Amino acid sequence: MDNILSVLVFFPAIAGLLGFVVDKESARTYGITVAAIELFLSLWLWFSFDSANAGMQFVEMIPLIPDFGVSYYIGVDGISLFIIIMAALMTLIGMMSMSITKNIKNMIITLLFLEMTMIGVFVALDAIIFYLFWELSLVPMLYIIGAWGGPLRVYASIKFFLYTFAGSLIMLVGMLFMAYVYHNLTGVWSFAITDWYALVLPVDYQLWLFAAFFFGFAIKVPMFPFHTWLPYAHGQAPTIGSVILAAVLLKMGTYGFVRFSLPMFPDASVMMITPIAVISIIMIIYTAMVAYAQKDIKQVIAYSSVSHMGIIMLGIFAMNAEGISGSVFQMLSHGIVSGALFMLVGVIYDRRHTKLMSEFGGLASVMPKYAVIFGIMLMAAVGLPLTIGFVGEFLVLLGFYQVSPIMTILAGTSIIIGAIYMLAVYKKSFFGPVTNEANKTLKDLDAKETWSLVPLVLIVIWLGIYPKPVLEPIDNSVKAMLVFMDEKAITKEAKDMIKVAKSSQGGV
Amino acid sequence: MIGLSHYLIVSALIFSIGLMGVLRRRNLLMLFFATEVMLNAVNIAFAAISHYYNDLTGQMFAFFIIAIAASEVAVGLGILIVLYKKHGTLDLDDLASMKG
Amino acid sequence: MMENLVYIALFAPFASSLFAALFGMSPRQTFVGIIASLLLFTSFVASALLAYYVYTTGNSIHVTMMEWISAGDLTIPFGFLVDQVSVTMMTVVTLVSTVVHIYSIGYMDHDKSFNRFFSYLSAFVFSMMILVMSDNFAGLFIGWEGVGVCSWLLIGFWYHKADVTRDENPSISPSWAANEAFIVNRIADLGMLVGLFIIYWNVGSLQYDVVFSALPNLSGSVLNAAALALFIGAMGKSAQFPLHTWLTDAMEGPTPVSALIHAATMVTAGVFLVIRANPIFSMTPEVSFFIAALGTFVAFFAASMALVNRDLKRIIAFSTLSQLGYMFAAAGLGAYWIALFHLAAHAFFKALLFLGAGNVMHAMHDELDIFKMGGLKKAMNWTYAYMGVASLALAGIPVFAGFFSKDAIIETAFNEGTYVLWAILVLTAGMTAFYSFRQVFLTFHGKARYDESTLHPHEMYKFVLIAMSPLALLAVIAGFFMGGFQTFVTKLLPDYVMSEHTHHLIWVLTAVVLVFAVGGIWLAYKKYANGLKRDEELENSFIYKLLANQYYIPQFYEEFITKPYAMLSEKMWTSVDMKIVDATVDGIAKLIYKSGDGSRKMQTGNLSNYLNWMAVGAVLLLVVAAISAMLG
Amino acid sequence: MLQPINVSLESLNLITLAPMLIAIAGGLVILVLDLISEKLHKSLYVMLTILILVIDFGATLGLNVNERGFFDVMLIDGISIISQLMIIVGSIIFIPLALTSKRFHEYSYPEFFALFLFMIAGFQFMVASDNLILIFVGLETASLSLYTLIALHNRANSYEAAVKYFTMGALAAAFFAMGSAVVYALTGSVELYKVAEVMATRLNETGIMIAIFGSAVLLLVAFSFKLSLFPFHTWAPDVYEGASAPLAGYMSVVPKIAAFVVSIRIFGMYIDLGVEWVRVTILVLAVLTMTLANIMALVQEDVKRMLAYSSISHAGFIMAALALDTTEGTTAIFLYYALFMFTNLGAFAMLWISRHKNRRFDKRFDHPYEKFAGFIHIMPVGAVIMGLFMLSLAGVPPFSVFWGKIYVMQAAVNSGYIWLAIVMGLNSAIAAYYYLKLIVYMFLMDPVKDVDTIYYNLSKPLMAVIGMATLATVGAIFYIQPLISYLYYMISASGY
Repeated sequence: MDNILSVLVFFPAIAGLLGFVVDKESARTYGITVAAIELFLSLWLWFSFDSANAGMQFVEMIPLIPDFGVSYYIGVDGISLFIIIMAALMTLIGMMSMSITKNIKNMIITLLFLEMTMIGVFVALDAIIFYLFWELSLVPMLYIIGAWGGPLRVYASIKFFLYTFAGSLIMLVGMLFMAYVYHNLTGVWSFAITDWYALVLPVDYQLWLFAAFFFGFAIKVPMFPFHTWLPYAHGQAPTIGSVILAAVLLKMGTYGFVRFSLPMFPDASVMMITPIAVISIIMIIYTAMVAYAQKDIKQVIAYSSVSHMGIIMLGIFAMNAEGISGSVFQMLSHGIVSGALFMLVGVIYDRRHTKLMSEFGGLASVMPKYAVIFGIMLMAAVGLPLTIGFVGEFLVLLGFYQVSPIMTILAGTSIIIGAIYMLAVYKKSFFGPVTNEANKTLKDLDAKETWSLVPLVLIVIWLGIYPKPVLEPIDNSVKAMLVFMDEKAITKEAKDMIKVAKSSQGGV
Repeated sequence: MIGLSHYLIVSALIFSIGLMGVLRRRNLLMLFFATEVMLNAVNIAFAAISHYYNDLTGQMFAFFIIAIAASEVAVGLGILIVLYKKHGTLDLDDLASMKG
Repeated sequence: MMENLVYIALFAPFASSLFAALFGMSPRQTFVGIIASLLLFTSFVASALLAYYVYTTGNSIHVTMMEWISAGDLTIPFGFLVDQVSVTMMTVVTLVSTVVHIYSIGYMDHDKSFNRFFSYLSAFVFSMMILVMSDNFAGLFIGWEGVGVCSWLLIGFWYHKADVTRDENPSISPSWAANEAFIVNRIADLGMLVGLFIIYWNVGSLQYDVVFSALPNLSGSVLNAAALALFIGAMGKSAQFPLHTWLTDAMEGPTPVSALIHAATMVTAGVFLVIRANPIFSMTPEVSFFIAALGTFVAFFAASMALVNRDLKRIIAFSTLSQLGYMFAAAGLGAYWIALFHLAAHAFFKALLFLGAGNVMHAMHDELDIFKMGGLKKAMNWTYAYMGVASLALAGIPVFAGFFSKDAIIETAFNEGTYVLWAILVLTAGMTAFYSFRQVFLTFHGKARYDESTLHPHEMYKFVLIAMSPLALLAVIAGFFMGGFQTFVTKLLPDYVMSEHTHHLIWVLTAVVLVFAVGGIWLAYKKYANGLKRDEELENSFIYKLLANQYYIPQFYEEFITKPYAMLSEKMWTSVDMKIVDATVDGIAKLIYKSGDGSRKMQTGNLSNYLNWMAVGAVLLLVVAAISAMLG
Repeated sequence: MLQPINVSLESLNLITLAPMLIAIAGGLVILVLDLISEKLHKSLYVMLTILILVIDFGATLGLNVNERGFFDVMLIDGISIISQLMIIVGSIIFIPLALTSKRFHEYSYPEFFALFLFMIAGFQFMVASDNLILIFVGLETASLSLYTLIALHNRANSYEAAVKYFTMGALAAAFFAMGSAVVYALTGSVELYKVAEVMATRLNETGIMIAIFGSAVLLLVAFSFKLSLFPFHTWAPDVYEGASAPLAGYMSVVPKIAAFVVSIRIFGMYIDLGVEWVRVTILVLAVLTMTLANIMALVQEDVKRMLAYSSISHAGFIMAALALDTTEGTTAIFLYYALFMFTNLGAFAMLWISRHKNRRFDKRFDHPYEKFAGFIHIMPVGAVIMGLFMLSLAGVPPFSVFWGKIYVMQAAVNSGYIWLAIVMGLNSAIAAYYYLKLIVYMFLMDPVKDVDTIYYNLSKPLMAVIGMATLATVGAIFYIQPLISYLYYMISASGY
């Protein structure tokens, strides 16, 4: 089954269309079934994926607009493989744990379309197709936030949409310019990323293009100072929205840096290391402090994801296999962990209809199971060894140390301040006596919630103890990319900066 | 002796006069006449130029302009009449129900 | 065969933890405790056998379970190394923990979270085993963080207690103390991580053997940096100044925890790290001397605070701190094996001391103020004996374990010619003797200072007392194995022998220390042996208050770190993030919207305005055209 | 004595006139039918018109590229053919919108359809000639009919709209005439290809530039009015609001196509002659237009008015492409309109459905945003379709207008106008807001009142039209390739 990727992309969409027919009562079951099949397909993809091969696999190529160089061109490599699987997983788990009852059918259909766009972004190898799914993913999210969100939902959703939309339009100009340059040099129109890889650009072009793409990605990540849409989006979105947003949508930005910026503009990327590292460190420290000041658990986690995305950004620009593989892995870990944390917040929100820490306290006595799972996720979030959170964070910091010890130490403070706000949350809401009457009678996790959370716990621990099956394919592709970047780089600084791992195989 | 340039200047003057009319007039009917004035200014120019080049295109154009001017008046007046029926005035300052 | 022993020793505690966790949310079941203890005992037996094997054959066991992380050129396996050093630690750890497990069955019998407690406790032992057994720095770091989390869980074990003010309870609440401990340790862990990074990027591996064999080709600066970074890590776990405040607050945890984690094992991890990485430290004399100096300082500093403290457990905590100082002093001066020996000996008698304290609390219904005790001797003479023995050992009275180990450290200080350190250490020895016996006398001698009508102290369960006996025994006799121990561990660690000159003076030195020790005890006896005589003007003296308030260091941290951090965060959010960053974004949006409102005014709906616009536009264009035509 | 003039029919090559003649004849036929018998139902006229247009379409399709005819005033080159085809297609989509379930009286007059056909003929003349006289005649024929059509929508606002449009149109006509006079004075000819030749020879005479610029400006003013470029756009919002929704949609597309073709011919000529100044001026106007129209659309309360402004801004977008004067640029113009036509007409048709005969939503507006609040609950399919149109207009891929957008931007980038591409990008970002606003109302809010008016006019033909528009909008990605290659071929064939 070589066209499994197309199946992966369009199966949810078709299911979504058919979903209109399904009766309201059974819509939820329908959605879960579809998502489960999708997950199974993605796992099958993993199963039939050749980990040793660093290049693109399951490639499909159908010309759409030859005159304009646009083609339906998709494929997957170690870097994108697991993000796809995670997208499928989080959609399924999100649906399972979903507590929404208000027009559930629309929600299911929306989610299925969203799933299509998410997977589409990560398999796309043609810039226009990438952009297509990238933009489309905004629409369902807009609807989810806007239709099921909190009091400020309209403001939040529009802000989310316009902010990202504006950024990506600049990116679009970059893409068009890239195509133009490609046309000038080769006389052919092409938006295929792999074609673009082959292009060796003069440094000033690289810088401009890097900047153009930067806007699109940075706003999505979101990097400081473009991050302010995120707290609103998370604050207003329903649980499921936050889960998908944090777990998958944010990763599009960082993925974009790995997929586009690095291999296409190696020299520019190297020049940009310091500015980006500085921004990332601001993200890490500043947002962590802001998170500590929050009164609302969900906001804490929202800001904490900005902080964690800072770590990921840092790793990407470490320019060595340790760092980049680390941050790709960290994307997965953050996806799972923050997703789980948002679900956990959702659990308590369903019970008490508030997210303010001051309302809680002593939950550990009332809801032990809940406290345990929250505790585990929290420890994963602060990067405790033998949880998924440690591997990525450790590799990223390790990798970036080679670039700049000082900056690494600054970024490393995340393990301290991260612990500060996370433990503060835990202490305020789970420890101490149960003061609030309303909390005395809370029920612990019910079956639905348990079954949707336990798998995540297992993954968190499994990948913490034995990350190899995931890390290896990632690492192979990353090493290959570095080799390729190193060959492609033209400036001396870049050649020095880009560290090819001794254990690398050939280029892309 | 009077050369092309004089004619052109005259036509330019009449044209500007017509333009001023269009700008200043408040009554729609007057406004239409102003546009007619402008068109006729153009006619003068065309006639003069075609004589200068002794080539008939200009005059042809002039004739067409006259025809079009006529039909414009026809249509215009028609519209004005229904408008007057509805509004009972032709003052264009009362004609601002749609704005913004 | 031996490999299986390694795995048994390592995973028995893990199994125990999981087993207990199964019943984590169900009410207390004694058998959970029993099975946990049995599994721990298994682990101990395995470690002992390994120790015997290593002792007899002299070669070490190295097993690699599986690959953990491998990215780029970095490869980290789960590898375990059983050599003289680690096996010593394993034996000590498992022995003490077995005792503590059994003890806890008795001590925690009224606690509803009995099962949960055992699961945490065993989990801690597991992490500790990883820490000591790992064959690479990353593995060590796993254990390092693992024990951190377990101590977080165990300090905060009674999480349901509410926060109170510092004056009511210096460590605001269990959960507060737990978080403090975790965060402070995190600070140090960053240092440790940096150490790892330095090593990796200069050596290309984190395996002990690879790293140590590669050391000679490294520059001095790199070595210093690595050593310093690692030591910062050690400072956190071993609560060295200025990261020491968490240890005394950690006393909020159940007493067995204090005995196991905050006396015998975890806090010594820092010392262990220095010993484990001795090749690095022995190549960096400056850092080593800094370690020794800091150790000495902490020894004195902690002892000074212990002098006046009234809290039974805190006094012991301070003494732990002080003894850790001794160990670092030894390690810093290059006497690694002595440090390790003192570590072991200290583990025994300090655990014993804590467990004894636990008995007292049990008897006094969690009363901790020694000023409100007294005369417990008749009620609980076993405990009295135990604590007496432990205190004698701690004070370094001959034949008891502490005498040999501590004396050796003090001699080392003399031998190295660092007479200042020597002087301080000797003085500290005296103070140690004083405060430990002050505590003993105030607790057991004199007449009762508590309300005898309501409170009837009773001895701890028999089986608990029996369980404590091995520690007592070792506290007495451990010292006699010093010679054997030396020959055993120096197969791996650099040997350290006193110079001729010191050797001649050995009796003098010992005598001096003894004088101080006995002096301390005698002073304590005079002041407290028969009842407590409060001395107001002493207690109000500045120095007394200073000591009683731990030099106001916690308050200092509170005022100058915690509060400012919270305030700054608040500002960052309300002022910067909301008022600047976000406001800018919305501002741009508003600006565009406003400009729309402005420009829609041109759409007056009045035809003549429209015509004017058109004419103006046309004229304007004509003018521009004319001008630009002029300019050509 | 005079020479007998003999002109052979072959040389006349009357076939080039066929399309217009068909339209005109069709119009007459309809009038005659009306004379023969009163009380004919509008559906008859509609179908008749469609048939005539179909024949017209066929005739146009039959023309072969690059022919001249009828004393060489007719010019049948690539762009005249594709523009005629687009005009006819647009009209074919538009006319069935007359078949609403409720009776709107303008459609019961046969004159409406006759005028409509005459107008089309006028547009066809405009695009099928490079003779300023014929262009002028065509322009006026079309405009005059258009004014009448607007006025026919029997309402105070529509009269006001007609008058405004008419008056300004008359002024624009005067400018056009003056412009052509200047051109004629300069070159002694009104046939663009001759004009180009002569001008090329006189370019470096001293002081000639001022005249050239002058002629350019006068013509530019005239067409800026037609294309509603700032500051000559002021009529557009009011006229769109006053006209019936479908006619507004129609006006936002078909007349503009015609005007663009003429502009391509005229201003393309100037730019080819190397009069950079014209290019710059047009670019400035274009940027001003797209930006100002955008920010004004932001603050509208009425969807129809918002769409009016948005069409203005789109026109600005395309004008920029014209200024590039490259084959891609010209292709972009037609591609953009081909795609924009369906979406925009669809959007206006959705408004048309919700237009109530006598009950207005409030005293000022017919289609304020509030009217569409909670549309999703009233008519889910309708809401989704409208949402698709909005997304398409906002330039969200893969819907039709997006492809037009990137093609325009690509054209800009290719000719080195990166800044222009970025301006376009930012403008689309701003534009997204007001399209989104409608989506938000439709999907995220609850119905307010008059929920029944929202599908008041719905009828099978309208459904059909909207269905077609939807298909064209959603399925764009599949027919872009043939469309582009056809347009590109035609345009490069006619040397633009």
